[in-house]
Amino acid sequence: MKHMHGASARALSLGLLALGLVLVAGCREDMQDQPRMFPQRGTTLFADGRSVRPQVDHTVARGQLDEDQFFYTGLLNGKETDMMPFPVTMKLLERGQERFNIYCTPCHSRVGNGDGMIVQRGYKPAANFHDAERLREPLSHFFYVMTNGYRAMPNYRAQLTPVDRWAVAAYIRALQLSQDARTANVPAGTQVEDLSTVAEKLGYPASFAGPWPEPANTAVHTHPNGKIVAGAPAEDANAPEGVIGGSGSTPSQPVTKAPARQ
Amino acid sequence: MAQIFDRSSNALARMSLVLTGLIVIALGFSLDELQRSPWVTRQGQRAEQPVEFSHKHHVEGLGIQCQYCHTSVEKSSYAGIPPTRTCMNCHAQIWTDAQMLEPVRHSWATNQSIVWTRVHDLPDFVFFNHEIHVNKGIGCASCHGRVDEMPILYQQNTLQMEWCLNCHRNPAKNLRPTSEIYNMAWTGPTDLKPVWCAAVDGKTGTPTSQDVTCTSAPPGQQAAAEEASLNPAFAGLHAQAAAATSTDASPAQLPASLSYTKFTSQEALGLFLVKHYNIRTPRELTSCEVCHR
Amino acid sequence: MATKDAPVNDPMLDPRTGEFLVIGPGHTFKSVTEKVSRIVLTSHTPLGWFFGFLIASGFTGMLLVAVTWLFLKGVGIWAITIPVAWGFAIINFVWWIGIGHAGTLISAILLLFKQGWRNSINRFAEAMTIFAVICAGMFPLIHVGRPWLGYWLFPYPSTMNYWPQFRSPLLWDVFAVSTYATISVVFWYIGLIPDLGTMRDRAQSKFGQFTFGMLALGWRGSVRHWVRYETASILLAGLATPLVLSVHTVISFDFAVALLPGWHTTIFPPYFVAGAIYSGFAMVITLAIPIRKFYHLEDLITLRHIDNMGKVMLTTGLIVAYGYSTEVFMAWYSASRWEWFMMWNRMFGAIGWSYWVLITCNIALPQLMWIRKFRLHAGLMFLMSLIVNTGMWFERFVIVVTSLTRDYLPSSWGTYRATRWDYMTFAGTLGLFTFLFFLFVRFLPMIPMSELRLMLPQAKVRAEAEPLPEAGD
Amino acid sequence: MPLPEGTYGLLAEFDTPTHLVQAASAAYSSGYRRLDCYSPYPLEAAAAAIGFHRDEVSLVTLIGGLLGLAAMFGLETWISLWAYPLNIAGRPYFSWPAFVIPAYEWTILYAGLSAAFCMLALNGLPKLYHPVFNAPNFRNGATTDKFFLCLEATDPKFDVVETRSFLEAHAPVSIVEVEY
Amino acid sequence: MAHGNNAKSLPADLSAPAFVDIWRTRALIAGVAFLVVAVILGFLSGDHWNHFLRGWLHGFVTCFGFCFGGMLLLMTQYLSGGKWGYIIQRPLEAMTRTWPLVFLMFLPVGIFGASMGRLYIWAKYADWSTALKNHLITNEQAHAIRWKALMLNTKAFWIATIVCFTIFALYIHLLNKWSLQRDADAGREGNVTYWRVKFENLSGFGVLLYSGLLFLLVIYWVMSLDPTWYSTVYGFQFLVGQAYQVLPLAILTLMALSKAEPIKSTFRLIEQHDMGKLCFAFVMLNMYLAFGAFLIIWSGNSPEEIPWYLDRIRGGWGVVATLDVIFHWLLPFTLLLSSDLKRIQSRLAVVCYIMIFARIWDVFWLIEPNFRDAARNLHLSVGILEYIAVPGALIAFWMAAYFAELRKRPVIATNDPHLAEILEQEYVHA
Repeated sequence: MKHMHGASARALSLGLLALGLVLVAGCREDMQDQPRMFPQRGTTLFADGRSVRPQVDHTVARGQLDEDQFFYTGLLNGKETDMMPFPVTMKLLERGQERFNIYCTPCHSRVGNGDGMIVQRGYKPAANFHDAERLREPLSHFFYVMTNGYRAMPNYRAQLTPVDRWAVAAYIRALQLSQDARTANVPAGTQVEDLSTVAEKLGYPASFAGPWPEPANTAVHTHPNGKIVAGAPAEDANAPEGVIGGSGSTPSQPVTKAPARQ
Repeated sequence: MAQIFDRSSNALARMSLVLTGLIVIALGFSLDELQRSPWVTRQGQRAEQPVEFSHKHHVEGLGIQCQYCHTSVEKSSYAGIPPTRTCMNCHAQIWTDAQMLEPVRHSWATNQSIVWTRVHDLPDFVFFNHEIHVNKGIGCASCHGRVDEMPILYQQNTLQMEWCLNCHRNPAKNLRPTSEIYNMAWTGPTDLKPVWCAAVDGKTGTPTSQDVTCTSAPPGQQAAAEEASLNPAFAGLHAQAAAATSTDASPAQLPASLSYTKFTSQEALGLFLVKHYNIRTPRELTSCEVCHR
Repeated sequence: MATKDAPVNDPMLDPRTGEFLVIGPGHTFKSVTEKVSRIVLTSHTPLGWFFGFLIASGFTGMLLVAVTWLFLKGVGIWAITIPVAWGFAIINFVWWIGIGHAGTLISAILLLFKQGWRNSINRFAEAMTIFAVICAGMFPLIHVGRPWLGYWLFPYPSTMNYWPQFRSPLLWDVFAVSTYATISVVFWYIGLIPDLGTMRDRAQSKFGQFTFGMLALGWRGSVRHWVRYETASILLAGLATPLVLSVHTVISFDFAVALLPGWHTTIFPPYFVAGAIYSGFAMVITLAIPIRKFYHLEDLITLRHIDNMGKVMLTTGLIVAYGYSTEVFMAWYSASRWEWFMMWNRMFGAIGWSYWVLITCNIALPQLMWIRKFRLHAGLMFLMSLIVNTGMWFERFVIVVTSLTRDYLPSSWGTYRATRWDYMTFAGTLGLFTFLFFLFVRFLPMIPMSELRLMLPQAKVRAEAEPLPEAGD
Repeated sequence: MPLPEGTYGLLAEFDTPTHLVQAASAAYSSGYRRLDCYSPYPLEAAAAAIGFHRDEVSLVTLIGGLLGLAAMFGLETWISLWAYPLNIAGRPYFSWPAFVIPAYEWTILYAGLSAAFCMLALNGLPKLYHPVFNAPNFRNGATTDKFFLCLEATDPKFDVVETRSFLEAHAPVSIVEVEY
Repeated sequence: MAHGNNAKSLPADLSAPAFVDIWRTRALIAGVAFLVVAVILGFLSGDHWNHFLRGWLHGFVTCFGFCFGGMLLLMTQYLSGGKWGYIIQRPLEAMTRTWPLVFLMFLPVGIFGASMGRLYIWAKYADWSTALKNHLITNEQAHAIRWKALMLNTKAFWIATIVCFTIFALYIHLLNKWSLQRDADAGREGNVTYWRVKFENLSGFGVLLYSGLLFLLVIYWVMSLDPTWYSTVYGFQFLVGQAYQVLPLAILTLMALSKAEPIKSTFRLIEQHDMGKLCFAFVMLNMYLAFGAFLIIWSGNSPEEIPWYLDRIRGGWGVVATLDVIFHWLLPFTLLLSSDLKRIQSRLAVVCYIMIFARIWDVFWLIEPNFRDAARNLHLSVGILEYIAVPGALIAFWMAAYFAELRKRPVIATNDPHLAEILEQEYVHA
């Protein structure tokens, strides 16, 4: 049987080797990790490492010809104008309200008084849409500010499309009207009640009608000192914009790269 | 001549047979458990991030909406991780010397992206699309959980295929009005908290989520108020296209007579939404004709 | 045709029927046992064995290389692409599994039909089955590209909430082939147990005694055990027979259930089964003839066996021929232009030569087996078995490639040309098969000794009337 | 449980099956019930002689087969109707013609495994150690060419002397007393 | 071989017992009675004897199956060998010798069915273009009739049938003649091998030839009733179907004959058991082919093929189809699983009757839905009763012929090595 032990051992080791090779080969997961480009994952294909490609210089993409100067800049002959480039509908206003609540309220607050949460946390005071200065501004001023930023406020070009910006502008105007409403504006026969009366009626606490309190569970560790980081958007108009998703934007900063697996 | 095997071998042989059976069964059970365990799914694990960003603080505490940062969630397959610039929108002025934010400032200064660790990482063969989900009644919280209560983000669900299919086989149990998508705390209608919904026949005739209006207040007055306030209030806003206004925003186009239905359970609401959002049933989805028309 | 005065003085001939004996004359229980067990228990492995084993190992190594490279690179190294997405993998799969059929068939059907001659060849035919199924089962598995996920084919509660699709013939394959493999192994092992007992008792070395003893499970030949053993054997045979038929039937469904011309035809199940038996018996002959020569087993694997297997081959070959002609006829009778074109293309198209190879190997040449003298010539039968297996390989080639390369739409027509990896894999499985077979003949009794004993005349219990050899009471 | 000790039985060796069957039937007819025959190939006549005719393997196999059939057909039905309904070219969810095939395969699989394992279990295998292996002549011949009759000590009729003389009357080649 | 001392001896008279004549008379009476009923029904049904003709086709196909299926099985047993085949040799030979009657039965099918176009639409509408214009046939049928005209025409129909019958008659003649010659040749050295090889060679080619020609004939007779349909396994199914109907008949014959000598001493339980097993094999094989064909066509779901099944499943035919499966497979399969049943003559006889009935039922299911009035529309009419009366008459007449032939020769062939084993003491095991 001596020979045979040798042969069987050889066969066994061959078999094990085969199994090992098979198992090693089995580690490929090329469906799991595909050599495709994914947004924000980055790529080795391009020198800048970006998988989402910036627009090629000196080209105009379909739908980005931006012919309508007023629509895209908010300036008519270089001047802000109290006019919309297109008709306003209820849907547009609803859209404006929605976008305003998302992007503007952190600073300007829901009612637009400039007392948003971030301002409460120490950001430079934001504009109150209901002060005399803002009430005087023409409609396209708001569009212009959203597009280009204003003092400490960064621009929101990346977050808001031109239409959305116009919608928000329209909504700001509606907000101004509502906050500045007089009894005369109330249609005849409509009952208008004081907020505190409503609160009382519905059994809400008295604070319901007062100014918004700070949420109890928000931790504020230090007081902001107002120091501004170098290159912050308000200070430098040419600051790089990290933009994603915006239709007419040109991201010049590498997109965030998130590796698939650690 | 002694036997080849001694007496104990009988017991040993039987024992080993029984043990083999038990081991096979145990192996089956453990593999079944293992493949669903957080060890495999990474469910509930808090990955180490370059910045200990707290969703709880920003969402629950400051009331920032999801889309403020995840701007592309409504219009692309990716929700989008915000660029450093979005951080700097605020942190240019507040918390400017916080140690925690050093990587953000570094990124801002050097133009180098912050490399976040992906928490919700689907395999590359999955073509998940945020756009269709958020626009057809799936709330953020349905998949991501109560992000507003997570100081450090983690993956609430397994994200395994069975989890996807559990919903796709019966989407009704998770659908909500499109107005409630970003509401983290939405829990579905109940007797105490009913929802009224109405469907408009869209111009195309195909039902979509845009044609469904839902409200959590009794709808009667609201609809009337909308109609009443619209025309006179904004006539002055667009002098330029006044003519167009009169046709575009004419009351004829508005949902003049929406018939609202009151829903007091998620099942009922879900079924209504499945129908009017045009959510495909499994039978339709698994048909070859879905792709091979 | 035999004449009335056929020679009857050959000791290997049965004087009663004029046929060859199934087992040579003069054998006793002990002599058959020794003859078979000595091959395993000897400490002198023949040099020829080493030589053959070395060659087989070489080919097996080639298979390892081919498969490893396949795993590393993916199935793209094969010639498979649309429209021939299966190619060699399915051809070899069907070919191997067809070969596998003879083993179980010999064991099962012939056992049921009480054909005593099966006993000498069933053990290694079954071993052949198992090795062939190993080679066959490998192909679909490596063809899926990621064989380590092969378990997805089975129904289990996966996290994908995925369950198999039971309307697909490819899934039927999974169940058919896995059942076939399992039952073949069980049947084979159950058949081995008494012989393992013999080996245990005859082994001289401690290692041999221990190993065979473990495997024999303590078999001691109690007649009660034998009764249950026989029942279980008959039952397994009874189950294995329809199983054999069903397995190749299911494989024929892989083709027939699809709507492709040349595939979608109702004759496929019986004609695939016949083809499988055909090639299986050919492979048994391919193995039996060298073995009987090498180990001098001419009195256990007699010319009777070869004659009978020749007859089985002739029969199944004719069924296959019937299938071919039916296909040709129906291609016309169907009144379908596609069917008719398919048949024309099969015969005279770009790879029409392969059709004629198959007709030559499977139908034309095997007609020689009508001649008794031919059937009784071991060398010629060996040659014939190789021819038939070549033909059967080409049959699958023709079915797969001609139909796939010429679909309904000329726009989806294509070509197929196997790569060197295809050939290496195929040749490699031949090596693996031989490799395993070499191990088998060396380490296990290749002829069932207990069944040989049963066939000897002295195995019969004589009538009571017969006197005891010595004093009775 | 204490290990059994002492004599397991008397093991008589015969040269031919005929002698074995004669001795066995004589033993059975004279009242021995705990006895067994050992032969190197299936010897049904000997089993019949010691009163062993029917076995339950067929029944278990049938049950196993039906179980396999029910299991697979049930599984297919459950999967196709509830767990994973798939619309394949409009064919019904309950596609019984297609389900027949895996169900058929599992019928055979279960039946075959039942037959094999039932046979082993009823035979009490594996049993690597057994008293009869203690007899040197048993190991020499029982699986080759010799036939054995073992009258076991647990039989009430067993008596070492008497039983031995009973066996000797049937002209065995040898009689060995086997210890546990 | 120590069997001489307890073997039985063969009785001197090997011819079938006299009671076979009584069977023949009874069969004749039944045949006449059925025929009378059939004719009355033919007048009553008022469908221009259409159903009578269909019933006739059914009866003819069945009797053809008995006669030539007998030939097939006879040749098969020469090839396979074995004791079961040996003892049914003579009954099978008797079946084959009825072929002239079967040919007579064909004549009405040929004359009325084909020549006059009463059964086959390819014969009726040989002018397919006119028929298509008048919407008498569909596009598909017109295409099929045009394409297949080379084969499906009346002349070819007659030629094929007559040529096949001639070849078969020659075979039947040789098989019967040599069988007697072999018996007469007993006792000579080496003749066993001589005859065995001679029969093997004849049968080997014969089975092959028969398989091919049968396919041709059933295409003409049955399949072409629906000229658009085709299935490659059809001929094979008929082949197995014939064995399926003949084997039970042979078993029944033997069991009935075993009440008296000589079969009493030659028909052993062990062969009965083996033949029961063989029946089981045919039950499985038949079901296998039928199900395989069904599954392939069901899965393919193509408009060329699936209507054939739909015609036979929908509109009430589902009941017939289901019963077909029950008779053909479920009942005999379940019953034959038991090995006890195969040993008890009365019970095995029940299974045999079921099998023969199943075959007749199946032929009905194959034939009737081909006709436009019956496809997907099973309805009870006077006409449909013809399917009982006409085949009843034909089968009864055929039986009478069979019994007559059975009496003509010894029912046991003597010059066969198996004879000694048959007479051996029975040692039955599972």
